[in-house]
Amino acid sequence: MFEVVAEVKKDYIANLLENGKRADERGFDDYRPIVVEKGVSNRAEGSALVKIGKTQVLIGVKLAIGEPFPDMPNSGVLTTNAELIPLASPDFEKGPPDEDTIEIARVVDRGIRESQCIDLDKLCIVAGEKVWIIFVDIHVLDYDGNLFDASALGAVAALLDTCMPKVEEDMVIYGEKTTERLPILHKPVETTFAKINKSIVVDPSLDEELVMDARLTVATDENGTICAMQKGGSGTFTQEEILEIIKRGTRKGSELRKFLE
Amino acid sequence: MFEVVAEVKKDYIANLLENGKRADERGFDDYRPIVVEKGVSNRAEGSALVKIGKTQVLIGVKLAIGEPFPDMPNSGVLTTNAELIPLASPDFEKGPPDEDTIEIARVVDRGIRESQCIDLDKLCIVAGEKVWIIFVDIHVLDYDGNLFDASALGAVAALLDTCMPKVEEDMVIYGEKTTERLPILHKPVETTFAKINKSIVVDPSLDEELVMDARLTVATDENGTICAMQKGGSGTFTQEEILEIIKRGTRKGSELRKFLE
Amino acid sequence: MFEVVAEVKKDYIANLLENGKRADERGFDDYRPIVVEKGVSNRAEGSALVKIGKTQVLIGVKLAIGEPFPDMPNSGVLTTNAELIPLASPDFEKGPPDEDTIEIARVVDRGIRESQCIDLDKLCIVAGEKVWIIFVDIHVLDYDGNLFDASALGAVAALLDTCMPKVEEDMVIYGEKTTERLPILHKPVETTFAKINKSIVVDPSLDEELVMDARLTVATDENGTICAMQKGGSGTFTQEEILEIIKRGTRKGSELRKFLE
Amino acid sequence: MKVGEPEKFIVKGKRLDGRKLDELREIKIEAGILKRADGSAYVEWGGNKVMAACYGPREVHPRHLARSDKAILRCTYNMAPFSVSDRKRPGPDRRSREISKVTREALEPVVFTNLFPRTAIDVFIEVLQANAGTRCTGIAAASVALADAGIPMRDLVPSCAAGKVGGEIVLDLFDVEDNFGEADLPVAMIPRKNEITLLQMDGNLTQEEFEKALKLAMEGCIKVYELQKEALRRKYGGA
Amino acid sequence: MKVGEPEKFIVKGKRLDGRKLDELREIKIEAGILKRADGSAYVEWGGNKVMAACYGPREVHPRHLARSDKAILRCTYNMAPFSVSDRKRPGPDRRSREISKVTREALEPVVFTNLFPRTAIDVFIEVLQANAGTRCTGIAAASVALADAGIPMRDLVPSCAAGKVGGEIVLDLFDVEDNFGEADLPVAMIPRKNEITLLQMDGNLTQEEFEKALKLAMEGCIKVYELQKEALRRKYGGA
Amino acid sequence: MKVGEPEKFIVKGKRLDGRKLDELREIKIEAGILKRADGSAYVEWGGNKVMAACYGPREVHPRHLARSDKAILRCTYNMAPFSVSDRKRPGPDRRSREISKVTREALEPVVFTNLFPRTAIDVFIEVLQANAGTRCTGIAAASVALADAGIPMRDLVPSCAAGKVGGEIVLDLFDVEDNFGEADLPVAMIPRKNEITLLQMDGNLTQEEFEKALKLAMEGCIKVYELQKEALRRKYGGA
Repeated sequence: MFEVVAEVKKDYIANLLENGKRADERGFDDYRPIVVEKGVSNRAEGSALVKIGKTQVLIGVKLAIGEPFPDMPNSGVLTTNAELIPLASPDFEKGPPDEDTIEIARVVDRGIRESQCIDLDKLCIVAGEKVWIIFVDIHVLDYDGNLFDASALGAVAALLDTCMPKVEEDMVIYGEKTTERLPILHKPVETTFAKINKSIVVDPSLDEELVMDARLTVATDENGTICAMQKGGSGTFTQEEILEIIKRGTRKGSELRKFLE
Repeated sequence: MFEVVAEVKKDYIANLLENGKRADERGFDDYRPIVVEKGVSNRAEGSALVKIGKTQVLIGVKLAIGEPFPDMPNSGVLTTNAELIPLASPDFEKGPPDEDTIEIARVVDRGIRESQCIDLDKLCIVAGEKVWIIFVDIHVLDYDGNLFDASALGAVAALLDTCMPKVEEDMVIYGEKTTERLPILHKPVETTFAKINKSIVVDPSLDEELVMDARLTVATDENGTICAMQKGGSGTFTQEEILEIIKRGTRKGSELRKFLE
Repeated sequence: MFEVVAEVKKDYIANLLENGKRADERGFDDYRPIVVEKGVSNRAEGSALVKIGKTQVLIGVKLAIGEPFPDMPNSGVLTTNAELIPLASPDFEKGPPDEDTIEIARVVDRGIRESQCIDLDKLCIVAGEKVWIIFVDIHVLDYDGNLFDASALGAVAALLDTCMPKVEEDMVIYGEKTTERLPILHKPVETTFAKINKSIVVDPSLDEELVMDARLTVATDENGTICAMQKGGSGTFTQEEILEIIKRGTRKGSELRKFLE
Repeated sequence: MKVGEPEKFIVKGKRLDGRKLDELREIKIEAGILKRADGSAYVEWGGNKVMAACYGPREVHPRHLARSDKAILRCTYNMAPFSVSDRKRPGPDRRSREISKVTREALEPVVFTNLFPRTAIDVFIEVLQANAGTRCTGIAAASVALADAGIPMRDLVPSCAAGKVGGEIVLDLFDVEDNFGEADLPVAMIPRKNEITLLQMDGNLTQEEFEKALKLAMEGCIKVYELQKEALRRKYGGA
Repeated sequence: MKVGEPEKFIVKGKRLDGRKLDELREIKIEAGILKRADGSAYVEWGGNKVMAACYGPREVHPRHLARSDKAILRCTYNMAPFSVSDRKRPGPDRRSREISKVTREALEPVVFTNLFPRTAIDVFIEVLQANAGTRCTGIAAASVALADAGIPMRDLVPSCAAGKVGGEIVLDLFDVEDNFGEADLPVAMIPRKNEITLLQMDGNLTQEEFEKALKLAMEGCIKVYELQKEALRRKYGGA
Repeated sequence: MKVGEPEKFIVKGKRLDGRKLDELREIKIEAGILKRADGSAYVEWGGNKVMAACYGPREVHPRHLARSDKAILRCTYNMAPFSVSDRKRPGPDRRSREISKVTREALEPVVFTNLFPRTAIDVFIEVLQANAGTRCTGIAAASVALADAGIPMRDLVPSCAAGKVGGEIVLDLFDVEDNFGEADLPVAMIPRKNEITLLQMDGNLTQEEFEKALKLAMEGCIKVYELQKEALRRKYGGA
């Protein structure tokens, strides 16, 4: 039964696409309406709420003082975590993060890390002993498709929103924020494309995600450099499709980046 | 089926109560026979076995040296934990503590903490660095109703029984206890009332707990000060019922406190 | 159904044994062919692959610098762990170690520890502060019976294969091994016997393990000293059987020990 | 003594945040703010920001938890890692599990669970920004979310705390008062029946103080109740 | 060398606690001490205090563990956090899980599990105070609890350890002997059949020493067996 | 800067391990090396040693995971604790769970899962010695193990990475290149259809560099594909 319904739905969506149309009437390269709101949770050192269509993701940045990794004694530490809480979808379950949750956190993390978004070397306090630890927490509130792009966009927005907290005798005074910002060098964004039969569309809606064959996420920085990619789903891509997605993704990335200003 | 039996049982107990009688012939304000035995487990720094009727709870106190909380650098640390081990009831299951277990531990903890039962400031060894950690472990052995009162009574009895262990070079020598006692300032006790239809009785037996609508636990110290309360169950209380329970609970509390002498 | 098949299988194997024969034509005191290969995983400080028949177990030894136990401030620390990964058998499941896995790790650990195989006192770096931690990891690759003997043999082989890594400023430089060996004092081996009805055979195959009543493992060192024993299974042994197994086990142990040279 | 304790809590009849003793913090309630949930609500209450969602009645997993005579009500209270000063590790801790339990017991008396045997009604409460009183904020949000989901209920359940600071009984503690005050008494109730469904207390109160605080908390609940109804009216029109 | 090791274990034929080499510590066994359990027992054995309870035969959860040809016997050995010098974190560790396993294998041979297909018989052992020999104390308590629950058995299972300290084979080690001694050999047996159901050993023994220790442990078992029967007689009267 | 970074990655057209830019490390593949598994393979690839096993089609536990229209494919990528420099704690971490997921998605397109409804096909990949490229090594091993188990497939799935070090696009990074290089691009593909089933990237590449790296990785896959087929031919004879 379940599978039959899915099959019918896929046929419907795929047929529309073959005729150049999406179920919600967007163009193949159109995002749904995007809203980025910073400073939404004042206990966090930085935060941002991102809406892409009905999808809502809240990202908070917390800072703490801790030890560096032994092989990077002069660098701050970035930790990215996602929670797909059951408030956000009937399909999300309680409990430790599942593989989808882990994948989102890791792909967002790679986009930030590989683009050198944050100048981690500036976050060393005492070499080999004390550095800033940055926690980026992705809290999904309403899941209506394309969590990758919303989470990645919100993470950078929240990092840009972040003010360093006051420090006294190596203790963080959380109540009092300074005006000092995090050292941000680059603004990576991620753009995700879904392949449904032969069609490839940006910013898949929930309905499109449920029937897509495969997914490709491309992270680019403001210079057009590709800094991370991730294919998902049980379908395949041809070489040509991948190169095409990279071109379209770089273009859409520039548009998304405007929401970070 | 299950539900029908429960319904019949409730009717029976509730009818009795409406006629002023309890199934085990106690008065509404009568506890079952209480026994408090101290010093029952000699590896613990302090211990007490409490029996209320057939309910048996063993509480052990262990002391260790550890770090204080950053916001309380001059205070010892109290940690209260409960285990509803499957030995004690066919309904208790193996595994991490469930919500009932956590509730008992937290309500006992609040009674001790809020009454300032222990003078935690006296348990500082080196400010900000080393303080005594007090572990109160509630080990339920036979569950026949009213674990809250038995656990709370036993916890204070075990704290009163506790002797500080010998310390050499900041290492605890567990084999050798000193004659020094824990600094105890107050003796809180908890009294629990069950509401079954319109009747309210103290010290609910297992049968009464299984059919009760709601539960109210009141912790009071020797001055009659209320230091913690907790309502449980899916029923409700009126304002008047609550005020009445507080009066009755304060009175019964004085009786219970005699078992701590 | 399941039980009937098992019963028939047991009858078949037991009948053979009563006539002095094993299903795979070995003598009662014969091991299957044994292969011990050292140095098989170069990220480990020491490693060994042991095959007993089709059973394959890979053991790796890792060294790290850590804190000693408070009651043994001058001794290195030995940690033995086993993983019965689902790659090795259709009956092994993912997840935390089950009781069989724990038993193997603990019995191998006891054999090494009680025989004083490793001179742990030589592994102290700074008394009470820094010592070598030895991790012995038993990784079962193909389970065809008698994991105890294969694991114990491989553990000692891997310890013998171990070279100390280079250390600079109390940091282990894992890429560079020195030629210094672990201080090995004794070479314990374990020999396991299965009891099937009245017959007792060494090195049970998988089929024999599945129908055996009880199991007895004997660890001996090169002097014939017994350093660990473990009975398993829901059957029983008579006093005479146990003494006989010890004699046979000590003899077989000398044979096994040759694979350590 | 704890670090950061203020010298005085009340100066000339005003509290540290400028409120009178019996004054609530500012409260904003919005119903129906999530697409996927069957019902939802968002509450800003002073420095608290809390979202609640309701799913159900729906199938119960695992099955053996289902009841043949009624729906089971399940509540989960959770704090976002960044909702508090020291980052909270994700996942339930003992405090949040206790609050989940008392929240369920606060809501259960009003839900007609007997109408939906063998199903589950799930309530999820997410604290996005915390400033004392999150359990009351969560209960207030949750009962609006239940109503928004169309779950039949006897009444809404408003919730509010009273407490004691600087020797005075006050309404609705904020964080400094909560951390350093003398008592906290969170309450939830069924306004139409004037019955109490949540009652916890910690601190030090005489019987008279307790009586006064309980009365004050119940009055606070009635004010919250009006805001809850207003939020639903804004969304659905009519009463 | 370990901290706290004594210079001598045996002085003039007496051990550090005054016992002779082949002398048991004092043992008290009581049957039927819990209300809720189907069967129970309490054993004080030197400095050990152990409680055991038996539930069953009862339904098996989860179902797929049930066997169509017999009851499954499940044993859980647990230490109270305060039963040892350094507080033990609650929950099973590797040691307790191994002991649970060997305890089950020690008891299983005497239980007529085939009489109760598709059910579970659960045994819970709680160590309330520990002083070497808790697994033997637990097995001794558990088999009395099984009998108290009316579970049909071939025999009781007594248990006792022998070991080597100061060069001598001794019966029933207490904590100092256990921590610093040369070998420990816990044994459990079926007295009527003279068969061994538990056998573990660690330390260093020659074959001759082992033989002597095994014999001594079995003699200890027989003494424990008498005390077990006496406890049941005290409760139930008759033999 | 990370500790241990080399000054130069490429000297006179040669990499630090002596390879040319487009040269693979040495690869040895063996099929059918385990008794208990339905299919298995062992791959040595430079400093990587990886074993893969396949079980199935077999019953699904827990049952509710089964699908009525096809077999479910499950992949588990695991590292032995001693396979890396700093001992890895046993059990899955976030990295291994992500790799398990992308491995499944890399293999699923070639498996005729629709032939075995209501069953599971399980693939286990064990890294015994790691030296960059373990996920590609694992996928290469896993598809040989699937074939060895007789699971019907459209094709084998070879896998190989390209990357950028010292400003140059190179094939098949080893550990120093992986740790300190500029980009890594692991790829898996279906040679007969020339389609890509795994694609991940991290680092910094221009579009032109990416295009070149992708092409190089796909050429690497084809070489691996030949070795996979050869290994199966060695075991089964014929093509």
